[in-house]
Amino acid sequence: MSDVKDQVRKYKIDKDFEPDFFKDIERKSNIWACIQCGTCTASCESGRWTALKTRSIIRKVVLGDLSALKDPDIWLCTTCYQCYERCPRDVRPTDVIIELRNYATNLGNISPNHRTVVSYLKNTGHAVPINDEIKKHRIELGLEELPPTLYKYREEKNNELQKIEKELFNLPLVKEKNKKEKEEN
Amino acid sequence: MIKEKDYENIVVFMCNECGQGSANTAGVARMNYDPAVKIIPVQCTGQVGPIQIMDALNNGADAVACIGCCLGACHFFNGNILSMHRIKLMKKLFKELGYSDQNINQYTSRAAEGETAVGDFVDIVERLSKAIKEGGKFEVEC
Amino acid sequence: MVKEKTFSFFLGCIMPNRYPQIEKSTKFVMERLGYVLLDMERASCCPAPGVFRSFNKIDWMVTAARNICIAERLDADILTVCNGCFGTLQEVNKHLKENEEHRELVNKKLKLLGDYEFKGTINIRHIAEVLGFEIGPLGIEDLIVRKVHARAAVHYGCHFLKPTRIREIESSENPTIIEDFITALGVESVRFKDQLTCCGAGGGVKSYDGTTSMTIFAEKMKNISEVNPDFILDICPFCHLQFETGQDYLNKKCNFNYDLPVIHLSQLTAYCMGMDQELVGLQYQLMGRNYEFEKEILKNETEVS
Amino acid sequence: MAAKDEKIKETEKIEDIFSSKQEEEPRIGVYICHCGHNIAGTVDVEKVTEFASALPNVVEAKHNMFMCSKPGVQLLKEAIKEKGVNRTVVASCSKNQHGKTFARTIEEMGLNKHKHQQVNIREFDSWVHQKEKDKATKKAMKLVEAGVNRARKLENIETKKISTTKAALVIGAGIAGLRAANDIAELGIPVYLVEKESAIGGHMTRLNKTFPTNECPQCSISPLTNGVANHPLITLFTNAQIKSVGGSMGNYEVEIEIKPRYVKDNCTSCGECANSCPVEVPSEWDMGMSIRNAIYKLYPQAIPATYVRDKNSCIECNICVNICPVQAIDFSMKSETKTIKVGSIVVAVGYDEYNPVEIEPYHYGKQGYENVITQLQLERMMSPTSLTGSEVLRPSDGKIPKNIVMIQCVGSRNDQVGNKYCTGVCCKFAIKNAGIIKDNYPDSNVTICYIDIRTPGLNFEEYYKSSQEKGIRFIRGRPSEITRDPTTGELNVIVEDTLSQTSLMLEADLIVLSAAMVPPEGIGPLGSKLQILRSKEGFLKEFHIKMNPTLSSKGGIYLAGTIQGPKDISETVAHAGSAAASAAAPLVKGYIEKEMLIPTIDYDLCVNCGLCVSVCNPAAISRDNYERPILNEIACKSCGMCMPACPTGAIQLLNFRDDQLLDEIIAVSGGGVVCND
Repeated sequence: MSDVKDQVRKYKIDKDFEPDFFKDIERKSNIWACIQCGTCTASCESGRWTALKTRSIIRKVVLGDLSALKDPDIWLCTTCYQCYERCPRDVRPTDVIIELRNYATNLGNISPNHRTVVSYLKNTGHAVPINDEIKKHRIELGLEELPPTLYKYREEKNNELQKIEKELFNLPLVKEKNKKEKEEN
Repeated sequence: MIKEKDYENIVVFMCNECGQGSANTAGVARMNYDPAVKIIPVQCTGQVGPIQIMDALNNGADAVACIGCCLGACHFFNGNILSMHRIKLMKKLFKELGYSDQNINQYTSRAAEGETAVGDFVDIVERLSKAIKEGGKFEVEC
Repeated sequence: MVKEKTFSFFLGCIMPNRYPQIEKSTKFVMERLGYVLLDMERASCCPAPGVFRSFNKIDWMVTAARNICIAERLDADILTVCNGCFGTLQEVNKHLKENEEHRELVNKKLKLLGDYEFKGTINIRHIAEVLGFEIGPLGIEDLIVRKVHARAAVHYGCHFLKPTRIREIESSENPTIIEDFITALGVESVRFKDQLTCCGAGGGVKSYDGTTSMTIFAEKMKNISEVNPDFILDICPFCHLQFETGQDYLNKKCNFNYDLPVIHLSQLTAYCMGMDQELVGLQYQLMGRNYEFEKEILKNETEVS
Repeated sequence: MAAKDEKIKETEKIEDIFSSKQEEEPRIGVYICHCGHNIAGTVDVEKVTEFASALPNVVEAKHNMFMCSKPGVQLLKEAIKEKGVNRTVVASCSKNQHGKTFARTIEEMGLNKHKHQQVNIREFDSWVHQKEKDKATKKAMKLVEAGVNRARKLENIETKKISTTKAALVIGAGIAGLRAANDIAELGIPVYLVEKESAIGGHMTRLNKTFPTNECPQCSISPLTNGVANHPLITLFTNAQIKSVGGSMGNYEVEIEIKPRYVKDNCTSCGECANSCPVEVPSEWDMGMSIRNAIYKLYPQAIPATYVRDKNSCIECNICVNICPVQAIDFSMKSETKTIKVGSIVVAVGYDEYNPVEIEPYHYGKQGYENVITQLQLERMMSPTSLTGSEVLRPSDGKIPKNIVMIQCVGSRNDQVGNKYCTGVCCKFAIKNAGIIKDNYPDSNVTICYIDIRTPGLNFEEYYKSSQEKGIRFIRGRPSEITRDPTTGELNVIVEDTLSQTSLMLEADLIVLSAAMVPPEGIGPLGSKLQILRSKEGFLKEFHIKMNPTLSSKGGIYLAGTIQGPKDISETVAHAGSAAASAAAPLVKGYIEKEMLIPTIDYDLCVNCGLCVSVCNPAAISRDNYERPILNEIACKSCGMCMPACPTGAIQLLNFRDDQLLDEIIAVSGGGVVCND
């Protein structure tokens, strides 16, 4: 028998919710009007194979349940827009998930793989950089060895690639733990 | 909050149906509100034009409001919406002229609930205090 | 007014850096159709609507607006061959044209990157839309030199049609634009189960969680292989990548034996318009390297050129 | 201060110009009521009286304990008699409570009742400022001053008696129209009943069973259809529609176009013609679930029983003409127009079932999706007279379906298709049909996918419970799509069971869409002929959603049944009965009394811009041949919305004229007489 003291509270109380957290979310009134019909979840291709439940995510936003931001499921949406197309209340769940990912990014919840993709963009101007094999293919096909994109002009003085690197997509470095988590720990 | 001496007269045009109805209900329930609020009964808020609103402001009213039926429940179909648009335009004009747009307002109320009218009155005063704070309240130069 | 019959050719990332054959085909097709393609120098990633938008919507818009500004200088509509690029650029272009507040914000940030200002003078076009609607099946009939007799599994991808209220191209539930077009090329489209679902790559899922991406893809491949097509036809290099690497993955890890060639609409059209099979570049791809088109020659190439 | 005085002088100057219109010098009597302690406990009535007596034109100012009592009213009478008071101001309770009492009193004394001005210092003052007595008194003074200012220029307003035409028109002979026509005729008023189909009965006759008792609708409605068809006071026009509507409240003139049936009334309904007709087309009445001929009867029990020829599908082979034993068939019949005069119009044109093709993921009507049908189609399939012999069969292959899935809220509660409302009856009829299927085919699996089950009211929750007990599976979730396997042709419904958070793929042999009720086709043109307003959903708009749900936006035109909004049969019958009573009232009485509180148009100022025409909701203002606005006094609803619309102030509502309102505004906004505390 485990000690009664060790039991963790499984129910939630009002304080667990922060209804004002999402008050600046775009199209807030539409999201608030969600009728939880489940069209989004049923439309979700990713959700058929994973724990992603679009409907629950929207519900969490309505309640102000911040666990949605830590939920790895929000990163499983393939942005196929099927739910967006079919929602009878025009909630646009895909946009909501993107907004949530923005919130999560600000809290530092970013996967290492995604950080790599961002570093590619910052270093080469492309999410998928070129390699030697493809350069060979390009020449064989009669194309220029390098496409006329930012990467080609990376050696230029005062080049824009450096500016992009400096100004855009500066992700928070370490995962900041919010107060509650610290307290719990 | 502003001091009471800062304003004296708030003119409220109330429609024959829900507008006056809610004020009557508020009276029957003995709900207190600011004595500066003075009601002018009209047929419908759609009847109140810029002439009436400017007349009131010109003659010393500190704030003017129109209170009609709920949207979709106007007894003359869309008088409240017409009034809403009219006041929106007037607000825009006031802003462009450099006055605060907070002392002319349109509200709706429900005849069965006096709270709705009283809530509107409270809001009028709040907005008026905002207008005074901003310093852009419309005033007659005399 | 933007220039007529001229496009700023937006390359994106995957096409020039993984599938240059699509770039080659597109240039071939558009030139044959009498269009001028202008290079967009110093363009960057679009950036991808799934990954980068998830991190910072405003920065995503700024980067996209920068690309649009390059095309605005060229004074020609943007042509993309990728659903992702189309999705990003079209959405940002439309959003910034309508939303003054964001336009100001984006223009402010654009100043930090160089001499850019979003004006909203151009539109974004997708190759499938240009071929399918502007040229159309009737328009292409006279220009092709050979037909391909094959059964294709058409994959529309997501961002080309959806969200319909922003794209305003066609119904997302019953689209026929590609089917109609390839019928003119002699190709028959075979319907398969859940045809319009995602390939599993988008939204940053491919980089975030490869297994999920492959699970979704495996179902897609199962449905496709059930109807036994000759090749898979897509209109997006990212879907292209997913179909290529995905089949490879399934063969290696899960003992499948898939070898379906993956062909972009540009490649197929270029071939029908007389480009050599060598330049279609199936030999550079992972799947169906030895696939030969079953062709019907209509006229000699010399007649056309 | 000086500036203010000047302003008053200025306004007085303007008043001078207007006062030339005045026939008599205003002599105003002001009476302040104590209302026991209700007013006097807060407001210093004596002070107010003193203040009022000093106001211009006031000849008498008094206060009384209860103005509404006999001695109070007597004060008014004496003042009018002895002091020549010709306008009265009573400051007491609200206009609704005793305003009428005083108005009646002065009317008894020979004054026009609109010469009384009621000032509310109880609800608007004493009751809401009980703790601030000084301020309340000051406010009372201002309100009384406003009342006096207003009273000064009050005009006489006459009350007109308009005689009405003793006949009514009912448009639509569904259950609502039949009920309304019957109820009006029972009051002894002649009724014209117009139906666009060839037979009366409407949607109800299409149904198989009605909830919650599962009784036969044909049996419930036939006494009514027979009764209406045989009623001596009801004239029935079938195959007819409204061509034009003229006139106004109490006296309408309506043109009705009657299309030819091509079969004369001596038809014995033997059916020989239909049996011999070589043409076969899908029956619209049966929602395509059966076949009819080019000459046909809408349904077996149709009233009138006369056959009708569908000119568009007829190949004019003349077989029927020759075979008819009574020579009733005549291809040369022409459409005719009848003009009728009526006092009231009841619109009861019903609804249409929503066409689900708009919801693309359900693929309704697409090739390969023949097994996706609507509830009304299911009703026709299950009805006793159906082609399948009331068996439920799959349209694709005629087999009995094993798995039946019903999808709720198709076209209801959907922002994307623009129908935000809940139809409110789909839950009930889906439960009904699911139950009937389960009873007839106990082996079948019936699933209902719903967002919320809405079965309020007596007997309906019980009905829901009994269907659950029968073993019908309820899944809370809106299906995202119906998928079809291209190789096997099988249909699947993809839905999330939101309660267990599981995504489901349901096998379905037959899918039934519970489609919404939408406004009927052609309601737009009919609405504009009648000049009545529509709600944004397209239904006709009622006068007031709570207090007058049967009157339309125009006096004399009433709404019955689902044309006002989705309803079930019992609600429709109740609504139609209420519409009939309202429509009959002015006809039974024989006249309408109308206070001529109407706008006047000064044609010298009018610039013929037409803005007043555009804001007038009851369409009382129209344009004459010279583009000038003209007022239909009877249709006017005295709302005054035309006043601010006018750019030149040419149109002015009597007793609410700009200058009359100005006087009142001056007093309450602090520009009038300064009262000392």
